[in-house]
Amino acid sequence: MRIKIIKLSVVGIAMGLAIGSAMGVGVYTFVYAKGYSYMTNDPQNCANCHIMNEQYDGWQKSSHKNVATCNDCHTPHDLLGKYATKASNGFWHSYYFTTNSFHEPIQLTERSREITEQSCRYCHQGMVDAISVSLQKEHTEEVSCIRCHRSVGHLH
Amino acid sequence: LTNIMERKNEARNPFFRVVELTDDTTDPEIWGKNFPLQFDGYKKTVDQTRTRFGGSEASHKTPTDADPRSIVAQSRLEEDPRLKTMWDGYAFAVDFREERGHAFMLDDQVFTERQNVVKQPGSCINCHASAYATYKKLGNGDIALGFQELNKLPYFEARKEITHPVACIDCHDSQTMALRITRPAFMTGIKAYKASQGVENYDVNRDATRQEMRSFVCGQCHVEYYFKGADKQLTYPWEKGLKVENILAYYDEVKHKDWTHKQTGAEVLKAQHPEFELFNQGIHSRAGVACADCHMPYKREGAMKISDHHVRSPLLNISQSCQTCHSTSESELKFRAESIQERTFNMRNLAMNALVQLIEDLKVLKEAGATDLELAPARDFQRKAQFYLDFIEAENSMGFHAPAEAVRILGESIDFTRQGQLALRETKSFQTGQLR
Amino acid sequence: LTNIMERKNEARNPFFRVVELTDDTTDPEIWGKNFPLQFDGYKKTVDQTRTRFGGSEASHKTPTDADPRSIVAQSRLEEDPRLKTMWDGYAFAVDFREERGHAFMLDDQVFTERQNVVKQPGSCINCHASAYATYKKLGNGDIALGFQELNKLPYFEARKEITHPVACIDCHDSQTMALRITRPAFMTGIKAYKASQGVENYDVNRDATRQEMRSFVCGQCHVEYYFKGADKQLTYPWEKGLKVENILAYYDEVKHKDWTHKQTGAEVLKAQHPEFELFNQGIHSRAGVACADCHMPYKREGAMKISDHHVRSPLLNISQSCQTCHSTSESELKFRAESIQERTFNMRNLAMNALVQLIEDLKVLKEAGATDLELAPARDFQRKAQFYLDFIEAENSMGFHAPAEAVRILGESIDFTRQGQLALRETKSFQTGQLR
Ligand code: HEC
Ligand code: HEC
Ligand code: HEC
Ligand code: HEC
Ligand code: HEC
Ligand code: HEC
Ligand code: HEC
Ligand code: HEC
Ligand code: HEC
Ligand code: HEC
Ligand code: HEC
Ligand code: HEC
Ligand code: HEC
Ligand code: HEC
Ligand SMILES: [Ca+2]
Ligand SMILES: [Ca+2]
Repeated sequence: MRIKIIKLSVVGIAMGLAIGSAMGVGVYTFVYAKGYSYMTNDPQNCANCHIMNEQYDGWQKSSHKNVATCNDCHTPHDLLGKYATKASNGFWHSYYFTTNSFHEPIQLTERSREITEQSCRYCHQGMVDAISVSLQKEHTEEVSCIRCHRSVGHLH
Repeated sequence: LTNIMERKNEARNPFFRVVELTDDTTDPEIWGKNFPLQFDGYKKTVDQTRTRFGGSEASHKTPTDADPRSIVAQSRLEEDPRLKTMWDGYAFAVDFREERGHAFMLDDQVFTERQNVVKQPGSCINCHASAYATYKKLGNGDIALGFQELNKLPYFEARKEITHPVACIDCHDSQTMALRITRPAFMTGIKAYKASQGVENYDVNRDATRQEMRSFVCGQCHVEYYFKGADKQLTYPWEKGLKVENILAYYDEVKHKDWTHKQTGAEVLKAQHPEFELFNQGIHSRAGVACADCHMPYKREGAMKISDHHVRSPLLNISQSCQTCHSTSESELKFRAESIQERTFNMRNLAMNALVQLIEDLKVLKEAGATDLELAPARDFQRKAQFYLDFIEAENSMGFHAPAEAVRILGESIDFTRQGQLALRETKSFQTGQLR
Repeated sequence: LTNIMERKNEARNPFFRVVELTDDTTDPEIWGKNFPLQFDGYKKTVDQTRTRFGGSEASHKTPTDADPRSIVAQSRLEEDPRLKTMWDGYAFAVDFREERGHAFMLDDQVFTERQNVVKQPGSCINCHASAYATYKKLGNGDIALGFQELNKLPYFEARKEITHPVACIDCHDSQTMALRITRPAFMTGIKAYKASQGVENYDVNRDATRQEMRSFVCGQCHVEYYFKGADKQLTYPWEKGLKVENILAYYDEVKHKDWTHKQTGAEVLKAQHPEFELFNQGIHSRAGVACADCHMPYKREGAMKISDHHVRSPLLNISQSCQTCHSTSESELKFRAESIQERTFNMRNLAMNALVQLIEDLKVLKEAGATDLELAPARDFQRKAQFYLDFIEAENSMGFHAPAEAVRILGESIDFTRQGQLALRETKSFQTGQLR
């Protein structure tokens, strides 16, 4: 936990500089509205925000309930990236949550989409090696997993 | 992140080379040594199973020297004799069958009775065989040139130059296995189409996304076409766009006709398998779905998943073809697809009945000595109506690829037909009681 | 996607009884005390915003004693004068406007100039007002009876019996807030329809699922209808099914006509807002999507999700209305909806041009003294063609509710029209040169 906090505050400060006034609100919720839930892996904590209930309910009905948590799919699988992302998600979602200024229905940001795509491969590399890339072709493009498997994590 | 991805890809070596493949390896059996699973699927295209409107039915025939095939697909002409009237005077009125799997493409072309009716050009080969190596040979490495040479040959001369139906090399780069467009006719066609959309000098192998390639490889053959000029150059009429009205406008402009209708004297057109064109007007293509998504769905083979190379009707494989995207039962998906097809089929029949009436009217007045001047307007309506109807009749999904567009086209076909009949009733010959 | 709906439907919200509601509380303001959020939405239906094919445009007029409205919706007759020809001799040719929000339903009905053309019956009220309490009153507690009585009254007598446009009580049970069907015409209609599907004595309030109710409450009014017999009983023509051909067959059987066409003498029909019927032929309804999913999407109000009672065009609220199910951009969804509507609109115009020609032909021959016997076949084709065209013209989604079905119906309309024109050309009067 200790280490996490440190990592977090580093990111936090970096953001503070970048976002200035937004910071106040963000940190407020981050602490009091359990934004720090992002630092844990228990999906229940994500559902601390009613806004996440839909995904939480969906997740419990999904094929991945027993095999993948929210963070398995929504945070990178390398340690630094993981907590950086958690901090940033935690910070921003706290911010949005409080200011209520976000697009509904909630959609993945481009960055999280990439993260999620990679997370599929993290677990399913073996299964999808053959199809993943048309090999060494110039400007290689990955197949998008979620184009077809949109609902594996939580039914859509 | 992209860098991460790229690094991963370099690291990855997803297949073990048992044999070295070169850009001249045509025989799929050899490719199959490196990719046995895909090869197994590829070979399965000999299966014949019928669906409500697709697949194909194996009907037996006694082999002859002229046509050694002991099994063919059912005859569409026997299923619906009105087609003979629509195509009267053209080779299709003699022999037209339900299409079947890729494995048969070469034989079915060689032995169709249409070969006996007219001398066919080498251009036919482009879509019925593994022609890539042949292009290179005839063009000394220049496939565009080789393509032109192949088109110029008489069919049976050209036939000698090739051995396999469509094979791995026609869709894949032998070194990377990446999809690749090998058909010059498509390169030119899609370039002209993109230009009509404001995209200048489009190079498909350079500019297409991977997802687009999953449709384009099919669009090399599953398209409307004609043979341009004396050199019979295979051409896709997409300069003005992919919609039926764009294509007709193109043919009108270049004054192309496929034949002169035997009963009416109208200069008419035959549409052929415009799957790619119709598909492009549908919701699925708007949503970025590709031919391969439905016709070559991923299938699980042990610890791997691969593209099912048993290219066939998705309705024979709904769970893999549809259910990953549509979370509902197989029977429900089958029902949805078939009710779309049912609706298209009914409209097609209305349109065809109407067309047969117009042809009859024209015939009677012509025989009664009506002048070409009198008949001209009605004949042009026949040309229009027939092309619109055939655009859906010849398209092989019975409307599924673009449900509303298919019905729209048939509705307009009916309008053209009826206007043709009305035009006839304005003629002197009609006034003087020739239709009764 | 069904999962979404299940989950969404679980969205429960606390409900604080500020006031006691009874089965006789009609005034929405009172209900609003318990449900302020829904009431706020409900009041918003006064908004007027135009979309490419829907919504409505606020056009100003100078209030008169006869019609005190200072703002009305744009006139459809001015937008498209062909409608006057199609409806010649019927009240709709005098005044027909784009429909707007629920808040206006009562006034728009009272003040339409159609009221001045014919004496309208009380039956009109059923769909333009909060009639539930009135049924109870006129029937001494028996709504079926009250309904019959209301229908029998002259319009302005009936008008005295009611105060509000559609209100909470017309869709909700005052104690449980559950959806409930209050319109006897729908109870009877849906029962007859279900019977045609082999489901005997269907009781909608007993047998309908919650998801079905989310469409049925709308289906109480957004449907094709006619007034049966001398008692003007409001009736939904669903005995043979909900498709356009089923409904026409029903009208032919009971020999119903709405009016006799002024120019042609044909006994014709007017279709009116068959949203429910057309919607039932579409993919969305097959997929279990309900009217309320798109027209009353859930929206977040603080901690809870409520149904947006600002009933309106979903294209004014794409994120809530569509993106819950379709994970693509708003602009893309708008494009998809509008290209479906564009296609329908073009076919509608083809069909209407054709119909106007048929009417012209009939008129000329009639004036030239053609006999009823000669004109009979063409007149029947007009009846058919006109009903089919109007079925889509009067339907308010411009084909969106069932894209392929809408185009199919328009295509058949064209076929009927043209056959009518052909029939005329078989007549003696035509032979003797009357159309030239
Ligand atoms: C402080 C309240 C709160 C908590 C706790 C929370 N979320 Fe969110 N989340 C939000 C809000 C508000 C949004 C919408 C903001 C937006 O659209 O960017 C959101 C959006 C998202 C998105 C989509 C937007 C994006 O960033 O791609 C993802 C994915 C997500 N949350 C995952 C999670 C996960 C995983 C957890 C638990 C580790 C979690 N959330 C916990 C409030 C929260
Ligand atoms: C933490 C590891 C992990 C992550 C991350 C993960 N999966 Fe899985 N996935 C599994 C395991 C383990 C199973 C087998 C579960 C079972 O058989 O019940 C599975 C099953 C599946 C299945 C088969 C069951 C079904 O739902 O059809 C699919 C498809 C799938 N995963 C796709 C994905 C995609 C796409 C992603 C990314 C969006 C993803 N997975 C992310 C571990 C993971
Ligand atoms: C074009 C659609 C499509 C795309 C893209 C796609 N899949 Fe699949 N996937 C399928 C289909 C269809 C199946 C079912 C195969 C079967 O049942 O034999 C499948 C099966 C799977 C399975 C095995 C499920 C099982 O039976 O256990 C996993 C895991 C999986 N996919 C993960 C992925 C991942 C990871 C990606 C991205 C790299 C991906 N998929 C991309 C369509 C797709
Ligand atoms: C197995 C992978 C997986 C798991 C586990 C998972 N998700 Fe997701 N999540 C996805 C995918 C894939 C999408 C993108 C869906 C789309 O683009 O339509 C997504 C999208 C989202 C979004 C954006 C809004 C939406 O619904 O599309 C939120 C918020 C979200 N997830 C939160 C969560 C939370 C909270 C949990 C844990 C309760 C969770 N996810 C578990 C794969 C997963
Ligand atoms: C969304 C799924 C889907 C996509 C994408 C799709 N098709 Fe189809 N296709 C179908 C269905 C369903 C049928 C009807 C099959 C039947 O009637 O048995 C069909 C039929 C066909 C047929 C006739 C098959 C038969 O069994 O006779 C051909 C050929 C065809 N499609 C080619 C294509 C081509 C080429 C493309 C891309 C340009 C394409 N399809 C895209 C679903 C699809
Ligand atoms: C080189 C030309 C060519 C290419 C490339 C090609 N096809 Fe075909 N396809 C044909 C021909 C020719 C036939 C008919 C064969 C016959 O009837 O003998 C056919 C038949 C089919 C059928 C009908 C099978 C049946 O049972 O009726 C389907 C489905 C099909 N192709 C889909 C595709 C798809 C999907 C692609 C791309 C992944 C594709 N084709 C690429 C030429 C081609
Ligand atoms: C642009 C590509 C293309 C060209 C050129 C082409 N075909 Fe085909 N052919 C196809 C496709 C795709 C099918 C399968 C779909 C169908 O049958 O509609 C097919 C099907 C066939 C069939 C089987 C069904 C039937 O019609 O009986 C025969 C035979 C055939 N072609 C003969 C020929 C002949 C002869 C020529 C030259 C005059 C020719 N083809 C030129 C693409 C082509
Ligand atoms: C008609 C076109 C066509 C032909 C012929 C064809 N393929 Fe493919 N193949 C495809 C498509 C489409 C994909 C999917 C590629 C992608 O997603 O980028 C594919 C993918 C593959 C892949 C990548 C892994 C996978 O399964 O997705 C391999 C390996 C492969 N094919 C081998 C072969 C072999 C070996 C042959 C000959 C026996 C062959 N292909 C013939 C169209 C074809
Ligand atoms: C790769 C994903 C994917 C596959 C595979 C797929 N679909 Fe679809 N389908 C879609 C999307 C996306 C839409 C557009 C509506 C939406 O956004 O949900 C759609 C729309 C439809 C519609 C309504 C629109 C129309 O054209 O009528 C039908 C019916 C349908 N699909 C049936 C099928 C059937 C049957 C199959 C299999 C043969 C299939 N789909 C395969 C993604 C897919
Ligand atoms: C899948 C979404 C969807 C469903 C379900 C749906 N509609 Fe619609 N509806 C639309 C769209 C989109 C339009 C076109 C709006 C426009 O053109 O601005 C529309 C238009 C309308 C209009 C005209 C609105 C206007 O702004 O003029 C009415 C009335 C209507 N629908 C009623 C219904 C009824 C009643 C039902 C159920 C029987 C229903 N709708 C089901 C999406 C839907
Ligand atoms: C009691 C009858 C009645 C009921 C019940 C009813 N409507 Fe209406 N609706 C009307 C009338 C009447 C109008 C036209 C009002 C006017 O133009 O003055 C209308 C107009 C509309 C419009 C057009 C709004 C616009 O801006 O053009 C929409 C959309 C609509 N209704 C949808 C629905 C939906 C969805 C339901 C069910 C949740 C529903 N209606 C229930 C009678 C009803
Ligand atoms: C079965 C239900 C129903 C009945 C009965 C009904 N209406 Fe309507 N009315 C509607 C609906 C729904 C709309 C909105 C959709 C539309 O305008 O097409 C509407 C719209 C209208 C409008 C506004 C649009 C226009 O047409 O100018 C007027 C005025 C109107 N009705 C008058 C009447 C009159 C007069 C009667 C009796 C002869 C009547 N209505 C009977 C349901 C009904
Ligand atoms: C034209 C029909 C209609 C009218 C009028 C109407 N409602 Fe509703 N109402 C609905 C529908 C549909 C739902 C969704 C019910 C469901 O999902 O079961 C709903 C849901 C509700 C709910 C449940 C919570 C929610 O928002 O989903 C409440 C409370 C409610 N309405 C109150 C009212 C009040 C108060 C009024 C009058 C000001 C009113 N309604 C008028 C159709 C209507
Ligand atoms: C409650 C879920 C839901 C809502 C809300 C919804 N849709 Fe759909 N839509 C579907 C489903 C399910 C299909 C059928 C294809 C499939 O299974 O994906 C579909 C199909 C479609 C199609 C292709 C079929 C057709 O009828 O042309 C279009 C276009 C479409 N939707 C647009 C929209 C638009 C625009 C809206 C908002 C006005 C909307 N949808 C709202 C679930 C929904
Ligand atoms: Ca076939
Ligand atoms: Ca409107």
